Amino acid sequence: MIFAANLLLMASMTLMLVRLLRGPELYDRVLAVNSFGTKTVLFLCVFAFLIGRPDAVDIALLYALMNFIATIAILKFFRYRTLDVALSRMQRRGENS
Amino acid sequence: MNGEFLTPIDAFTVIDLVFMMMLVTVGIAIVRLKDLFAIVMLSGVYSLVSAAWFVSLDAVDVAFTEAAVGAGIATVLMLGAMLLTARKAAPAKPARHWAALIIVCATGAALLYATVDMPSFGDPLSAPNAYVGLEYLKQTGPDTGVPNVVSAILASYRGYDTFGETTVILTAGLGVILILGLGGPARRKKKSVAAKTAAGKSLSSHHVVLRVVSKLMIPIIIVYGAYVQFHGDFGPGGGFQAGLIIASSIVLYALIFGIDAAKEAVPPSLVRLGAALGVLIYGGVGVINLLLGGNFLSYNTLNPAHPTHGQELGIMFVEIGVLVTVASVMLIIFYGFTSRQPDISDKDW
Amino acid sequence: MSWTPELGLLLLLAVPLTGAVGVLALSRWPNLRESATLLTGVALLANVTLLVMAVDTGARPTLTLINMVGGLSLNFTLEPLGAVFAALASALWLINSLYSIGYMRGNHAQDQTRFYLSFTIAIAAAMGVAASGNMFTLFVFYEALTLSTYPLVTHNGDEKARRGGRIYLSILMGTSIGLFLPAVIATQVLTGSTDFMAGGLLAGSITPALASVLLILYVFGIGKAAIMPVQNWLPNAMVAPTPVSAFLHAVAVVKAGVFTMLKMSVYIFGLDFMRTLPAAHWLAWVAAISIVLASLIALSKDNLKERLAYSTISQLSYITLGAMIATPLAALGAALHIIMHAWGKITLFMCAGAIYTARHITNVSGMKGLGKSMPWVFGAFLIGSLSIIGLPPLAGAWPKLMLMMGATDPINRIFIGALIVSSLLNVAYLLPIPVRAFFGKPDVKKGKIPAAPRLTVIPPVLTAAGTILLFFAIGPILDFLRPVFESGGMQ
Amino acid sequence: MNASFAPDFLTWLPAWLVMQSAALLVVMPLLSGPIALVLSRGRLAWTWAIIISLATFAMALILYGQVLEHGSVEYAFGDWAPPLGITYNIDALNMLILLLVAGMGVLSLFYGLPSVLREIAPKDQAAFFAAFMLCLTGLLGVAITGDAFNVFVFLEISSISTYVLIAMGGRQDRRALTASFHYLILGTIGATFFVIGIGLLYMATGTLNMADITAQLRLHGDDRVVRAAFAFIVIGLGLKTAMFPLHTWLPNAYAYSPTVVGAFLASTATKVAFYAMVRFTLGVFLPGSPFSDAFLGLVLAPMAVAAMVICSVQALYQTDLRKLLAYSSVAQLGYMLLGLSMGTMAGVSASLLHLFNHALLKGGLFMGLGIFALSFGVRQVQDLRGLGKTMPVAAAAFAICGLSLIGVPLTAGFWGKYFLITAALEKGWWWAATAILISSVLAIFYVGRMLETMYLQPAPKTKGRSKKITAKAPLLALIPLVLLAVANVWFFVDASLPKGLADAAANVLFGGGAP
Repeated sequence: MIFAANLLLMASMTLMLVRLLRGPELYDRVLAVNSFGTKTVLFLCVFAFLIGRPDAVDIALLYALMNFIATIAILKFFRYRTLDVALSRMQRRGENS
Repeated sequence: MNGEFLTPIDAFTVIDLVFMMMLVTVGIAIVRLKDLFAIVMLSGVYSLVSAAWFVSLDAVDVAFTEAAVGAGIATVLMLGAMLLTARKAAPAKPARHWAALIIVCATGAALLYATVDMPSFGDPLSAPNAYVGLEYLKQTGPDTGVPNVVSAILASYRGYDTFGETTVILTAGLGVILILGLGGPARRKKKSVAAKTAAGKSLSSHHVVLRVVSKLMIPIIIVYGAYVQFHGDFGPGGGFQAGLIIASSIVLYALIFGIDAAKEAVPPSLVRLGAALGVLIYGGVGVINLLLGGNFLSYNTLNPAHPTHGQELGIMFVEIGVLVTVASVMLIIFYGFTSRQPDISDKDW
Repeated sequence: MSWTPELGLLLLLAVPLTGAVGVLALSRWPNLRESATLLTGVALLANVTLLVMAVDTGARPTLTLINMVGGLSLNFTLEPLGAVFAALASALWLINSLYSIGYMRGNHAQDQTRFYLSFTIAIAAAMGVAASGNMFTLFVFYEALTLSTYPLVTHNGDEKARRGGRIYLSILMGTSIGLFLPAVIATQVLTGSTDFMAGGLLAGSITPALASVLLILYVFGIGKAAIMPVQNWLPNAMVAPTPVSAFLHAVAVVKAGVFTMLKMSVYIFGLDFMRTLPAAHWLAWVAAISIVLASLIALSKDNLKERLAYSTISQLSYITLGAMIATPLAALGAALHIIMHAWGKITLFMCAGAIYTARHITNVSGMKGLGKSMPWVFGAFLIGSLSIIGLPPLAGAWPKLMLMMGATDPINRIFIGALIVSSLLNVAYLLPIPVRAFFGKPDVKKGKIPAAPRLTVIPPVLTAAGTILLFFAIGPILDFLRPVFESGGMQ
Repeated sequence: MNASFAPDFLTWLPAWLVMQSAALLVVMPLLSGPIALVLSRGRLAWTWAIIISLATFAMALILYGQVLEHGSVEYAFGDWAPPLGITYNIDALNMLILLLVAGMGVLSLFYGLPSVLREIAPKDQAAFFAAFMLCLTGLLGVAITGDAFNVFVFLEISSISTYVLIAMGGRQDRRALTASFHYLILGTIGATFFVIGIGLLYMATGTLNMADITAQLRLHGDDRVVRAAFAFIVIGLGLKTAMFPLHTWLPNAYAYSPTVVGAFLASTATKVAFYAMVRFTLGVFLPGSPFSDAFLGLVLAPMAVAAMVICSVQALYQTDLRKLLAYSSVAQLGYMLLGLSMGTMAGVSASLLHLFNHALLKGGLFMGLGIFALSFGVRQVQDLRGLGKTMPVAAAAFAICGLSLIGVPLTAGFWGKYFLITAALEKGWWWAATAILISSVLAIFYVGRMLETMYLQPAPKTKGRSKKITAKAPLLALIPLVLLAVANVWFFVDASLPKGLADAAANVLFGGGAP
C-alpha cells in the first residue's frame, strides 16, 4: 500500500516534470518547480515509512524549508529581476513604474 | 522477470530506474535550453530528484547534503549570478558541440568499458564493502562512541580531509571577496530611514503575509539548523548542512527585507571574519591535540581517561568550525553576487 | 708555496678569471684596466711555459676539478697536444692584447670594459679546452668559449653585428648541442667514461657502424672546425672588431675546434681505429672539398677580412683532413698546422686591422700603393702570406709537407692533389694584396697620410718574425709532439 | 642516500617538533591563510606570510633530515592507523617536491611584495596573501600525502586559489579574467576526471591509502576497472600538468596573472601535478603491467614528443614574453613526461632532475620579467631593448636562467637534458633523444632572441621614462632572482643534491633495494 503511494507520487512527479519541460510560459515552470518540490517532500516522508528509516523525514523537513526560500527567490527574481532590495520598497517601485 | 517483480529489491529497482530516467531527462533539458532562468529552475529540480534517489539508495547523508545545497542556497546563488549576466546563454559554435560530444562519448565509453568488471550493486563481498568499509562499521562504536558512522568517518577517521574541504570552501569565499568584493557595509543612515518609511507605507500591501510568515520561519530554520548541527552524531547532518541552513535563513531575511537590512544584522566584516574563524576553530582543535601530545586531530588527547569522550568533544568542536565557515562563505557569495552591479545587461546581447 | 704542474693546471683557469675580475674592478681607469689585461697575459704565459717544460720532461699533470653526478667529472690532464695549444693561445693572446689596446683606442670603440672582460673569459675557456682530461670537460669549456666570445662578435651592436652574432651563436650552439652533445653522451653510455685514452677510448669496444655514426656526429658537431657545410658562422663573425677576428679566427675559437677534432681522433677513436672506419675516409673527402671550395670562394671576395675568413675555413680543413686520414704523419702534420697557421693567420688579420685603423680601408681593391706609406704592415703581411702558402723558410712549410707525406697511401693520394691545388689558390688570393700594395699606383693622393698607431704595427711584425723563427725551431716541436702520435701521448 | 649524511641538527631540535614536522609543514601555511585574511593590511599580512613560509621551509628541512636518516617518514592524522585514517608518507620522491615548493614559496613571497603593492588594490592585498598561502598549502598537501583522496582535496585547495590568484591580474589586464575562467573550466574537468579515477580505484580495492591500494592491486590484479581508473587519473592530472593537447589553459594563465603569481606557479604548480602523475602511474598502479606500459609508451611518449617540438616552435613565434615562456614551459613539461613515459629508473630520475632545475630556472625567468615589467612595463620581446645596460644585475641573472633553459653547460639546465638523453639512449629510444635535441636547438633561438634584444639593441628613446639611466630594481625583488641565478650555476657544479634526491626517488618507485 505504502509502496503504491510511492509509485503514485512518482507518477505525479513525472507529470510535473512534463509541465516543467513543456512550459509553455515561464510561470508554468515556476509553478511546476514548486509543485515538484512539494511532491518530493511527500515522497520522502512516505518512503521513510517504506524503508523504516525516520532519517528521511529530516530530509523532507529540510526540503520543505529550503524549497520555501528558493521559491521566494525565484518569484522575486521573476517579478523584479533583483534580489537585493527589500520587497516592501520593491512594491513601490513596481507601482510607480 | 515474471512474478518476482514485486520482491523488495525489484520494487526499489523500479524506483531507482524512474529517478534515473528523470535525471537524464532533466539533464538533457538543461543542456538544450537557452533560457538561463529555466535552467536555474531545472537544476533545482535536478537536485530534488537526485536527493530523492539518494534516499532510495540508502545514502541518507548524501541526500541531506544535496537537499541543503541543491534545493535552497544553490538556486538563490545561481539567480544572484544571473543578475550579473544575461537572461539567455550565448549560442556556442557548432565545432564546440562536436568536440564536447566526442569528449563526453569517450568518457562514457571508458566508464561503460569499466562496468563489466565492476562489482554488482550492493554486493557485500565487493572490495568497498568488505575491506575498509566493514572495518569502519566495526570500529566506529568502540573507537569514537558516535552512532552515525558517516559522521565518525567524516569528522574523525578522515577528519583531515574534512579540514581540507572546509579550507576549499574558505578558498572559494576568498575568491569571491577578491574578485567580486562584498559590496561594502550596509548603506546606512538615509537608506535605512527610507526603508523604515517604506516599510510603514507598504503595511497594507499584500506582501505583508510573506513578511510575517518569513519572520516566523527564520527562527524555525535557525533552530532546525542547530538541530541538524548537534544531531549530526546520531542521524544525518552535521556542520556543513547546518551551516547551509543557517545561511539560508539569513538569505531569506535579505530577500524579504533587503540586502541592507541583512548587512546591518550580519555585517560583511563579520562574515569575512567568520569564514576565517571556522577554519581556525577546526585547525585549532588539531593544534590543541598537538600541544596535548597527540598527532594532529587526535581527539583522544582531549580526554585521555575516556577516549570516546574526547572523540565526541573533538567532533563537536570541529563541526562547529565547519558550520561557521560554511555559513559565512555562503553569505560571502550571496553578498558578493547580489550587491554588485551587472557588467552587462540583456540589451548587450 | 712552490709551483707544481698540478697547481699550474689550476692557474690556467685561475689566472685569467682573476684577470677578468681585475678588469671589471678597474673599469673606470682604462690604463689600469689594460695593465691588468697585460699582466694577466704575462702571468698566464709564464705559467704555460712552466707547464710546457714540465710536460716536455714527461710529466702528465692531472687534476680533477670537480667530481660531478653520473660518473662525470671536470678533469684536467695536460698532454703534449694540449700543452701546445695552451702555449699557442696564451702567447698569441698576449700579443693580441697589445694589439687590441692600439686598435680599440685607435678606433674609439665603445664598451671597452665588456670587450676586455669577454676576452679574458674567452682565454680562460680556451685554456680549459686545452687542458681537458675528458671529452665532457672539453665540451663544457667548448660551450663556455662560444658564449664568452658571442659578446665579442656582436661588439659593434648594430643590426649587422647582431645578424652575424645570431648566425655565429645559432650554428655553433646548434651543432654542439644537437650533434656534439649526443655524441659525448653516447660515448659515455657506451663506454662508461669520456676520458681521453692513449690508443682511443672507443677503439675495439664498439662496432665500426656505430663508430661511423658517432664519428659523423663528432665531426659535424664540432662546428668550430668549420668543415663545410657548417662553415657559415665564420665569415659572418667577421663583423667583429679586428682584434677579435684575429684572436678568434686565427687562434682561440677555430683552433679550439680543430684541436677538439684532433683530440677526438687521437684519444677517443684512436688513429688505428680511425683508419679502419669507412666514414673517416668519406669525411676526409668532405674536408678536401672544403679546402678547395673555400679557397675558390676566398678568391672571389674583395673584402679583405672576408677573404681571410674563407682562407681560414680552407686551412682549418687541412687539420680535419689530417685527423681523418689518421696516419701518424698526417695527424702530426695536422697538429703542426694548428701552430703554424695560427701565427701566419694572426699576422694577416692584425695587418688588416692596422690598415683599417689607419685608412679605414676594408677592400682589397682599395689597397693599391699603400705599401710605401705602410712598409712594416705590408711587409709583415707578405711574410704571413708566404707562410700560409707554405714556402720555406717560413713556418707554414712544415705542416704541408707532413700532411702530404702522411697521405702517400694509394687510397689517400688524391688528397695530396687537393693540398697542391689549394696552395696554388693561396698564392692566387693572398699574394696579389702585398704585391699591389707595393707596386700598384695609389688611386687618390691625399694630403696627409695618417700613420697607424704603433701598437697596431708592432704586434704583426712580431708574429711575422715568429713565423720565421718557428721554421727553424721545428726540431724541438717535433720532439715534443711525437709521443702523441707514436706512443699515444698519455702515460 | 647515505645515512652518514644525516644532519645532526635533528638531535638539537625538540623531539616533539621533529615528530610533528610533517603535519606542521602543511597545517602552518593552511592556518596562516585565514589569519592573513583577518589581518586585513597588506604589509602586515605579507610579514606574517613571510614568517610562516620560512617556518614551513624549516619544516621541510627537518623532514629532509628525517628522510635522510630513515628513508621514509609516516605521519598518521588523528593517530588512526593507515587504511582507516589519513597518513602522510614522505620519501625521497615527494621530499624533492616539498623542498622545491617550500623554497620557491619563500623566494616568491620575498620577491612578491613590491609587485603586489603595485598591482593589487590595497584593500585586497591581505586577502591576496591569504590566497597565496592557501595555494602554497594545496601544493604542499598534494605532494606530501599518502592518501589518494587527500590528494584530491588539496588539489582543489591549490586549484581554486590558483584560479583566484590568476584572476587578480584583472586589474592590469582584463584578459586575466577570461584566462582564469578558461583554466577554471578545464581544471574542474581535470579534477572531475581525477576523482572519478579515485572512485574507480576505491571500487576495485576498497581503500584510499596509496600504499594499501598498491598492496590490494597486487592481490587483485589488473582488470577493466583499474584500467579505466588509470586512464581517468592520467588524463585528470594531465590537464593539471598541462600535458600537450590539454595545455591550452596555461599560456594565457601565466601571461596575464600578477607577476608574483606567474613566477610561483611556473615553478611549482605544474611540477606538483606532474609529481602526482608520477606517483600514481608508477607508485600506486603496479608498474610494469602490460596496460600501463602500453599507455606510457604509446600515448604519453608521443604526446611528450609533440609537446617538446610543437610548443617550442610556438614559443618561437610569440611576441608576448610571458606567453613565450609559458609555451616553453609546456615544451619542458614534455621533457619530463618523456622521462616518465620511458618507465625506467634512469628516465624517471632524469625527468625529476629536470623538474627541479626547470623550476629554478623558470622561476628566475618569470621573476626577471616581473622586475622588468615593474620598472619599465616590459611585456613584449622588443620592450627588452637596452635592459642589459639599464638593469645590469637583473639582466645578467635573467640571462643565466635563460641559458639554463637552453641547457648550456655551466648551468643546471644542462643536467636534466644530459640525463634524459642518456636515459633515452639506454632504452634505445634514439627518436626521443633526437626530439630532445631538436627542442633544445629551438630553445637556442627563442632564448637567443630575448637575450639579443636585451643586450644588443639600444634602449628606445621613450617618452617620459628614460632608459638611459641605470634603473634600480627593487632590492627585495632582486635578491630572490639573483639567488635563483646563482642556484642555476651552483647546481651545475654540484648537482649531487637534486641528482641524489632524484635517484633516490626513482629508487623508491622501482623498489631497487633500500634507498
